[in-house]
Amino acid sequence: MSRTRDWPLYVVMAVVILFLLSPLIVVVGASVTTSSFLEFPPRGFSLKWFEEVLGQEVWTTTLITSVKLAVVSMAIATVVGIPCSIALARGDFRGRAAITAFVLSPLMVPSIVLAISLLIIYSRTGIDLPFWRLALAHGVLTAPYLIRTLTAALEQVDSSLEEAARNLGATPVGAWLRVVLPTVRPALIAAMFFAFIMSFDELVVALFLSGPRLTTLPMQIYGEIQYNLSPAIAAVSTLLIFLTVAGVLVIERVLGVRRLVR
Amino acid sequence: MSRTRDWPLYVVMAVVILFLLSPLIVVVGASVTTSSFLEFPPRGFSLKWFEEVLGQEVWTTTLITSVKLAVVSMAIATVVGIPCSIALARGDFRGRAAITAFVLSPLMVPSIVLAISLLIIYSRTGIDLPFWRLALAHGVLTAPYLIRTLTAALEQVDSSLEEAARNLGATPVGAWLRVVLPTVRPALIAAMFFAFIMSFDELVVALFLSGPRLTTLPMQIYGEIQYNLSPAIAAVSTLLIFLTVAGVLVIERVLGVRRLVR
Amino acid sequence: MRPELELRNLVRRYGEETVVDDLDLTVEKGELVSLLGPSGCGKTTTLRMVAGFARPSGGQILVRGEDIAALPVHRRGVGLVFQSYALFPHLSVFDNVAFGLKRHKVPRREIPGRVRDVLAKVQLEALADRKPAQLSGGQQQRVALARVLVLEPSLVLLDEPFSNLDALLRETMRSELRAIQQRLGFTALFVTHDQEEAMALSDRIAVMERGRLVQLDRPEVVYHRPATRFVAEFIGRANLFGGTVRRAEGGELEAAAAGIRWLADGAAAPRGAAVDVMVRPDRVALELAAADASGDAGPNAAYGEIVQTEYLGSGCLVTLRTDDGTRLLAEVRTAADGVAELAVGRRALARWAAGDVRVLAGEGDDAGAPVEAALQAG
Amino acid sequence: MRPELELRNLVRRYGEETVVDDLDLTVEKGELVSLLGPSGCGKTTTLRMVAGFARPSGGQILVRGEDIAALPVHRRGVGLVFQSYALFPHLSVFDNVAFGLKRHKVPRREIPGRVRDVLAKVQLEALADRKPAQLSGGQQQRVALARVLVLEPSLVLLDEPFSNLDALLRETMRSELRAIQQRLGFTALFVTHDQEEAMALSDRIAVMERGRLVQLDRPEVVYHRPATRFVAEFIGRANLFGGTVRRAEGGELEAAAAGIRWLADGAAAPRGAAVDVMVRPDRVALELAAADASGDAGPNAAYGEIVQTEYLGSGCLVTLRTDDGTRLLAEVRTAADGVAELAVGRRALARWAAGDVRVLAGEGDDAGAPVEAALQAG
Repeated sequence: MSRTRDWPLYVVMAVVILFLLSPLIVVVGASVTTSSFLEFPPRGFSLKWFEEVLGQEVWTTTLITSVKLAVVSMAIATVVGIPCSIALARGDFRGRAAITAFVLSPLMVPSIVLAISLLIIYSRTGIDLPFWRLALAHGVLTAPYLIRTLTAALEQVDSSLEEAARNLGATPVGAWLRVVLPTVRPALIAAMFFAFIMSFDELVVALFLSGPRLTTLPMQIYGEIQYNLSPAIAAVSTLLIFLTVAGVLVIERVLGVRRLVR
Repeated sequence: MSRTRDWPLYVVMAVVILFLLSPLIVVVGASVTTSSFLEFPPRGFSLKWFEEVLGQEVWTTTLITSVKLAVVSMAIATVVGIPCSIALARGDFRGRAAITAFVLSPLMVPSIVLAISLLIIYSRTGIDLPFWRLALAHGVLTAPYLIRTLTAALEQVDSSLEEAARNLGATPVGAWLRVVLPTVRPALIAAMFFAFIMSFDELVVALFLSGPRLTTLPMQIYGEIQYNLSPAIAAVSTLLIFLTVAGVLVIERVLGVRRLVR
Repeated sequence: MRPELELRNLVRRYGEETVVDDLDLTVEKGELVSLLGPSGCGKTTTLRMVAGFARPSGGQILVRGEDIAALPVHRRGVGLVFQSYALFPHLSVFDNVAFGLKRHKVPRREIPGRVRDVLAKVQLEALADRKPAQLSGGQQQRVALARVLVLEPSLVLLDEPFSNLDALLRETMRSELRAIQQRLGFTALFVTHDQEEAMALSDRIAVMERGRLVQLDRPEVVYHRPATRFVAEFIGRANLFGGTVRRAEGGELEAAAAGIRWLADGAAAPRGAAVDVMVRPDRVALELAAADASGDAGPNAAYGEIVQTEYLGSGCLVTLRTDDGTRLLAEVRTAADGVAELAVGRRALARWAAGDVRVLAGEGDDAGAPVEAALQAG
Repeated sequence: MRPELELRNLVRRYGEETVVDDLDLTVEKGELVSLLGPSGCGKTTTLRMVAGFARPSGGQILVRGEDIAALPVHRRGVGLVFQSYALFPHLSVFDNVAFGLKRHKVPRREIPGRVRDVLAKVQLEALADRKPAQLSGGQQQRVALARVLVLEPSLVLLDEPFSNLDALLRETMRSELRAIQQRLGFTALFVTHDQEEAMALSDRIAVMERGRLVQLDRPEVVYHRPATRFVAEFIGRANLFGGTVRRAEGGELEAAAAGIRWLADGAAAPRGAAVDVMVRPDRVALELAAADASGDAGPNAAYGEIVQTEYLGSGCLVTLRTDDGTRLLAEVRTAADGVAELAVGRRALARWAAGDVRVLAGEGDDAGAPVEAALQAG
């Protein structure tokens, strides 16, 4: 293709990307200031706010809590999502469209509504396990996303792969475990990664369900802002940004960007 | 295929779907109670809480605000997203993987971080237009999602369609407007719908940026819960659930479920 | 000895539609039979019923005399080569081939040897460690075959296995398949829509039309003595015209069609009957005629103008427009540059022998019944 | 008169790789020239350079004498029919065909008439309101052609337009294309990897190998007098063996190859030279021999055992294994059931004329140069 005339398009793209990234740039910038105020552009350059954050135990504690929470809720979403996706992808049953719409609906209801609902449920059961009830809530929140992505990937798999496995002597379950699921592994890993991130970043449901004994990283940031707007907040945010971007790049390297974009 | 032995799979699917939908079922249930407490299962059946909600002006006002906000931010995301997706889909330039990762990163950073950052930016500019600054923030929040979906759809378009249009006499821009974009229209509409819903449901950024003169529907629900846990909240939530599910079903009818799932 | 495969009154319906309609077919041990027909004729559905992916609505499928209807797919022991190859993309060539052996609980230490043996047979030993995406189309095709053959099935089903290969490779692969099939002695049921492919490699061809079997015979019989008009047109090029019987006596028949007097040997039809007459282009001889030659050229002959020539390498396909506008095809052997004279615009005389004319029941009659029942194989 | 299309020293490089290498090609007005070669030979890249989708690294592209290198794609006025058809899925057949007219600012009221005219030419009038997805492959192919022809281009490029059609339809469509091309009189450059297709419809064939043009001539010349070993093997089946020249005098040449004495007319090569000898299977005659017949059968002849037969309808391809293990192919005309005797396992004598033997420079020599330069066209 003669692409030499495409430069206006790429200029537009660069501007858009800059616009979308501006919040991240501002936070990263604000984290290296020498002053004691959350401001942009920063005054001078220093890493002292990073030192302060890494020195405070509360940040590492909440980080570990958030990672644990994200891992457990991702596992719940995966366990629950795989059979549901398989059933939807096979899907020569009536009402498939309606069922898909229902599966997607938790994705499209305000998380505040989910929070209220879960609060009602948990107040009935009276079980006092804040970590597990939040993990379960995040599982409910992220599973529709995983099901959506995995169903789309499974529908792309040539059905003759499953048939070939059966013809070669595999049982129905064996054909899925040994052939169909390995074929969609990249999509599954990408979907699991996103489920992890969705849980890791979630704030609203966490605020409602966690109770006084459980604090996630976004909750800690939220609480901190109420008291003081110190550049330490920006430093924490900067660390989070670098960690997620690194995660995306690693996944992209392993799976190829096409998988992730889809 | 001999599908008669698949019934265990469909039982599992039904259980999973019930599990995922349980929060919605609880909220819908709680909305028809005759008592004055937010509880499940409901006592009796009445629609009085719906009457109360529809009679109060504050709900319609905030609903209209949220719809306006979602429409404007969706428009921003679309205008900004289309050229960026085109550039990414053509994408025979270096660093495409890195750029895609950067475009996706706002999707994967906690919204609390975006909220802080946007607060810093807006406090610098000093402009006092709460609706527009929130709309712009939501545009930044939802554009990566739209770009992700649209880029994937554009990559699926056979490049010979564009070439055929050019060969038949269309200019480069004409080929995109008349052939390539119409081809991905279903994916674009689905992505715009999701962008709308993301903005409509968003709470964290709204709490930080809206200020005292602007209240969105999720903010109103949030505020209401602080004062009293009346079943009116459940009634509002139920209305929201039915509206979104109806929206999904309409889009599905128009576009086919495959488009939406992707 | 029991036939390897027997289909009895096989029926398959999807809702209102009958896709396979009362099909009877017997494949003997070691035979290669093609199911040939246009897309939608039910040939692939038939194959899928034998493999177990579709359930018959009626009838029986017997393998070596036993009804396999109740067996699940993975216990049928019938190999299937897919049109899309269906290689497992995440497994190497070796693991693709070993897949079936593992599922059949072949002892671990036997597997490498058996995989290597079969890879040697399809000349792929060197590529055992590659992933399918790193192979060419022809190599993928070979892996798909090897993966099935390693299980030593006595019956192999092939679903248009060459349709994704380009012309030259297709010819090579079909020769190879035929050689392997004859060497290993397995029975094969081969689905294709390509009549050239079916003719080149089959012992017998089963021609299907709208779910029904219309002819089952050796390639040369199907080609030269098609049972119906449909078979005549589907199997290779044909000069086929509707006409009326003028005279019928002593095993000879005379008919008028397309402004030509047709004489046919060994056909029988009552006087006045509507029939179709057919002659294959390769049985039509052409000779140059004077520019003003026209009129009656005698039986089984016609004057005309050459309107198109297509070079075929070993021959040349010439289209002749006769004086009443009929288009006649003649496939002329290109004998040492002599064809140059048969140029567009020249006048020529086409001629064919009475023994090469086939007479079929005409459109108006009970379609499908061959009129030439009396004819014996030469 | 200026030729319609002229490529002069055309070169295209991608990084290190030279995809099109110093290509010279002239297509006269009204001619249909095929670019034929295996995938990756540069034929599609050449086509894309003419259409404007690829930029030449060197050389010129002249259309009616004018260099079009500087013109953007949409101003070249060169029609292109895509392999994938590239129909616009959201537009009806009518709107697909009208697309180009609208872009060329044809007055609104002229458009319906012109669209209908061209749809009539490809017999698609009745389907004007359908969407592409509602059409069969052959119909889609016709729309793709109509969409280009409605603009009345004097030069049409076709990129493997029939490769997605099945065998029977492919033959019909290629006949139709040829007829339309000759009726409307446009010039066509046709890319294909299918040698049968190229031979059937081309005025001339340009055979490409690794970016270079290796032969440009009429189909019958390319088939019977290939310029190189590559062309000989790519264009149809060939019996081709390496050997050594034993004697060369008076326009006659004798060579030994594959245990056979070869005599060739009209070839010239020095004594002792390494050459390839070739004879096409359709020029090899077969006759049954006694079971114990062996030994020297004389020049251009060999005894052997029939190891495979493939029925081709108009002929039968027989593979003969000669006594020293060489495989000889013979394409035998199926004259009225006489072929039945040529069964696998029978002994036969293969024979061919000195006039049908081609001698090519052997592998060791300067590959690519034909030895038979002295030979004149019959």
